[in-house]
Amino acid sequence: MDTDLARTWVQAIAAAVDQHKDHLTQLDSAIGDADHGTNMHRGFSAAVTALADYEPDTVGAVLVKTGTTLISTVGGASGPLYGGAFRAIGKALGTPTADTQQVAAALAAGLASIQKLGAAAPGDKTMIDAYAPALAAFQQQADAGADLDTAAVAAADAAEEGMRATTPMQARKGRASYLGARSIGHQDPGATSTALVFRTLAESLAASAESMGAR
Amino acid sequence: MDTDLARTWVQAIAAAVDQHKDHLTQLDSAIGDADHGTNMHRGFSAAVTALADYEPDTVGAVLVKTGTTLISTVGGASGPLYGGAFRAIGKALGTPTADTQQVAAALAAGLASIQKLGAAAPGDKTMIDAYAPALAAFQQQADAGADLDTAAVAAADAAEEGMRATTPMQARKGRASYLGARSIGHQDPGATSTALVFRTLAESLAASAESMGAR
Amino acid sequence: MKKFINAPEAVLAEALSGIAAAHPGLKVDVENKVISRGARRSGKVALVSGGGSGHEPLHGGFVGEGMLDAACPGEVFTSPVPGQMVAAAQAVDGGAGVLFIVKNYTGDVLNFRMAAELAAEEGIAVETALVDDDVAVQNSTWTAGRRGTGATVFVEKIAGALAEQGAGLAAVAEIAKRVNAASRSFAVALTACTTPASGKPGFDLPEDEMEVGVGIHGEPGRRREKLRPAREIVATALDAILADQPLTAGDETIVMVNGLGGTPLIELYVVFHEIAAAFADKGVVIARNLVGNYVTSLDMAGVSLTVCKADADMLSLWDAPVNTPALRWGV
Amino acid sequence: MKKFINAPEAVLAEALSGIAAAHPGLKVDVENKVISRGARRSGKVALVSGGGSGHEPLHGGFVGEGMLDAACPGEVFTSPVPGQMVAAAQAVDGGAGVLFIVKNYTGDVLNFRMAAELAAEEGIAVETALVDDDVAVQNSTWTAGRRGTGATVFVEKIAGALAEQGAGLAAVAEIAKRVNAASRSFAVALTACTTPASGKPGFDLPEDEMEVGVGIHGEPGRRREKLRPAREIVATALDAILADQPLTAGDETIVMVNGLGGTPLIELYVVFHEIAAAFADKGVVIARNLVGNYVTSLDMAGVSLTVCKADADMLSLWDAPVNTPALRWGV
Ligand SMILES: Nc1ncnc2c1ncn2[C@@H]1O[C@H](COP(=O)(O)OP(=O)(O)O)[C@@H](O)[C@H]1O
Ligand SMILES: Nc1ncnc2c1ncn2[C@@H]1O[C@H](COP(=O)(O)OP(=O)(O)O)[C@@H](O)[C@H]1O
Ligand SMILES: [Mg+2]
Ligand SMILES: [Mg+2]
Ligand SMILES: [Mg+2]
Ligand SMILES: [Mg+2]
Repeated sequence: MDTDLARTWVQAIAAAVDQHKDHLTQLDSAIGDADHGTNMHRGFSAAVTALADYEPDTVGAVLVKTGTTLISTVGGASGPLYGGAFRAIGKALGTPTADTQQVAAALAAGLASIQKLGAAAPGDKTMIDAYAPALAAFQQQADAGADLDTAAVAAADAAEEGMRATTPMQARKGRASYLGARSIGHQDPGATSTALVFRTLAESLAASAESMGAR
Repeated sequence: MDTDLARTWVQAIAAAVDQHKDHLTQLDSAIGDADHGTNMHRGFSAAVTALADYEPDTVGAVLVKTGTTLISTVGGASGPLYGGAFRAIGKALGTPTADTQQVAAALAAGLASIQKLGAAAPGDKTMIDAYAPALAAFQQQADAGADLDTAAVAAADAAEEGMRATTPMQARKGRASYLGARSIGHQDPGATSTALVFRTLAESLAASAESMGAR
Repeated sequence: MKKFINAPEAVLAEALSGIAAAHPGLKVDVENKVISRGARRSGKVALVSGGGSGHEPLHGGFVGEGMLDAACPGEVFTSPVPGQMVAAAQAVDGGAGVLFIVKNYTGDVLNFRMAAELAAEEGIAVETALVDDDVAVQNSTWTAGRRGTGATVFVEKIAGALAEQGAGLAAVAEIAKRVNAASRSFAVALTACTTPASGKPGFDLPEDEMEVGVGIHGEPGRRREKLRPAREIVATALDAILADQPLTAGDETIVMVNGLGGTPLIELYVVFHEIAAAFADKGVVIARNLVGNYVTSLDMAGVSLTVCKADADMLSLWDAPVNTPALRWGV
Repeated sequence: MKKFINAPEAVLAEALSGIAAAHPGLKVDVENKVISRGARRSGKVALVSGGGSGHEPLHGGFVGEGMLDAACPGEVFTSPVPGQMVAAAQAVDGGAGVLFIVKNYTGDVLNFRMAAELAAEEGIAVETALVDDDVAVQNSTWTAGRRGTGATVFVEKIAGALAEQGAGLAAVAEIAKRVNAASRSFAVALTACTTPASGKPGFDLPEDEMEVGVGIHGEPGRRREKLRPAREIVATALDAILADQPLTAGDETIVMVNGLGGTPLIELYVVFHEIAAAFADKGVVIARNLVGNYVTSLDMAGVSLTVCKADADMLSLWDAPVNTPALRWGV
């Protein structure tokens, strides 16, 4: 992963969020306050703008700037959580390029940031329920010596599985927890956006590998 | 007509209004403020109560008390208009009994009161459009020497025809006038309650004649 | 019907009892349905207003120092009866006479007219000020005349301030009429309202349409149009108001953006933003303003604009102290 | 979606511009989205509150003498961002420190926590008072804790009065926490609300059902029940409140009956009547009250009850002068 790829990833998240904005808001409408789509859209649009004329030396700088922008534009629960996560991921990647093990470690720092801020555990029906399995799958691939693309695809698959697994859960954190048992049967919006974050990473890496191959 | 018949008439109006309350309110909802049924119901229920232990010497006293009660309980446009009309009718009937010509003259005084207060003319889509033809029919029968029953039936028929004729009119008085051309196509609530007032007069007289005959 | 009530017939009495409990400074005569200031003010002209309920805070919310002496609430959307008005006049007349403030509806006009006659028979000097500010209705022989709506608040506030300063009945009546003559209103609704007695919305309005030129009694408006952005709705309302009462650069105004009951305050501020921008363009000064729910129509989602072309007297009386449940400053 | 707006994205900025135009005594920084009192008060503890928009008049309507120094409105139902809060703190800090008043929602708590850290780095002394009064939500490890709702108004008013009197940051924070600890709320909704961004109601509710135990963000409640008369709804709410905070004869309270945005004021008075009757039965004193729309949820038809068991300090601070768009007395 290099600085271009990091920027491409953030742009891809913004595009995916734009496309799924209404779906995210609809999910948040069922068990929250109907703003997750607009929150994510506002934040990632701002991040794309912030990165437009930014020429950093390290992969991490791209992601730190992304996180800082999210914190200063999103608000809500997802702003500090995603913003803090991207900042943590970025801070762990202080080099011009990063390999699979480095990215795995950075993603772990991201999860740690979310858990430190939000104090949620797996099973609480939050973004963590997509993030934690994604990280585990990524790490497993990294440990097995897989390349970034492969690890990212495994992570995206696991994130989506984790996302779907939030449906039967009863929320214990965030607004959905106010609903008690009525939160059961709805997919968590934050887990859904987290799945987009991992899927776009896999897609950005695949597209970049393809264009390399084509060259 | 005697004091008992006058009281029976007011009771019959109250019963008819109770039965048609929702219909009157619904008509008022289309071109007014959805209160004509409850207004009439409140007023005539109060009149029945006021008459319960009232033993007057004249037909008129029953109707004056009815009018006074309407004024003090109905409110809205219909309160002073109906209240004033019943007071005027009553004031014209200062005898223990009244014949067809006397009643015709009293009903004319009632219409005059409505027109003096409300300044509406026939064709303005108000209660006058039921009242005026009813009075004309009643007067015609009286002039032809008909008995009260016959005159009242003719008046009730004419009132109902007048009531139906309000539907295509554009209102020029009362709340319905605010709607301009949009008032066209709806039957006037006040004309509808006036038709009830005349129909119950005919019915009360018929029931009384029957019970006389049966005796 | 979805309402926080116990029974349609009980709404008015229970609301009055709630008003009494909430505002110990007011005297609420639940029997006669009169809300008044605690004590009679000897030598002060008394202001009495009234009308159907369902427009809260109008009128009971404007009873107090510097505004009304008494309000007579009728049943929902039904003019009060003369007996209430006479009881109110008797309760607050301080010997200097009573001004009846009457919104121009057939029912209100007729009942207040009867009350004025009865009060006069009781030896009370009565003047009446009619409010008829709604430019959606043409004042012609084809209608019952313009409706009285938002300007009522301006009339009650300004005439109330003059009465508090000790002016006589004629002067108080005169300023009330002047304020009315200087004021125009126009309203638009996005939904119908539901009266407790009828239990259903007064009309059906498709999701993309609005009623233009509505009153405050849940009736449909003058016409139905496609829903448009706030900016265009404000332009429509201002066009109607200014066509009737032109304003030129430098004119000073009091502007009220009034929610009809179901409109969020954040939207009223968006509407006020548009009016402020439009008036700034014309150089018309918004010297004072009210943004909120002052003259409502139960749960109707809608907004009314009222513009008063105010002279120096009106502005200074506007600023005078007022202490009522719904308007309070300077005290 | 039926709203008086121009575009969903423009609502907040345009409403802020409307607030600025309507209340010249306030300073509105549209860029940073901060509503503040005109000038910094040297030596006075500054109160800063904030939260998502859509709850108007909360919080901007409570900025002014004797209450908040600044408010940071976020997007509709979205916590503001730390940058706004820091800008607000910087704008109003008079050297005596800043109290952040934070409603207990994950987003508000996290953003204010970050802001507190950043403000501290700027050399501003910051204390935070959390509001979590909604007894519909159990405070357990199974939830994000109780929501902050109606008690926010009590905290802002009473702590604001103490700050105005010159108390230090610790004392102001302490009374804010005491007021919160003494307050409980419970809300019921008859309809869902519609955010400008989503464009449709948050949930469907059959004509004969209500959501019991709702918050102020349009979310469904703890449970759905058949609609019942106001008296029984009040009993349900009071049971929940009193189960958590028992009151005995002679206790003095401040009670707020708050409309969620789409409820007519006449219904709020019916509800207050029921509470007054219930408290009279128990001998509990309603020493002060508010009846109206103070903490709304856009156009939701609903009502929340807030009861604060008030001590003498709280009552006397409640009575202290306040001059804000939405609460004003004594000045
Ligand atoms: N304590 C928490 N830890 C982790 N994720 C959380 C927490 N609280 C909420 N979330 C996530 O945030 C999402 C909601 O984000 P968003 O709607 O943008 O913010 P808000 O809840 O403030 O409206 C939830 O779906 C959930 O995944
Ligand atoms: N000026 C008038 N003259 C005669 N009848 C009138 C006049 N104005 C209104 N009405 C009658 O009153 C009826 C409405 O009565 P009601 O609904 O009880 O009072 P309000 O219009 O005050 O709500 C109308 O349908 C009409 O027939
Ligand atoms: Mg949300
Ligand atoms: Mg009517
Ligand atoms: Mg009426
Ligand atoms: Mg939110």
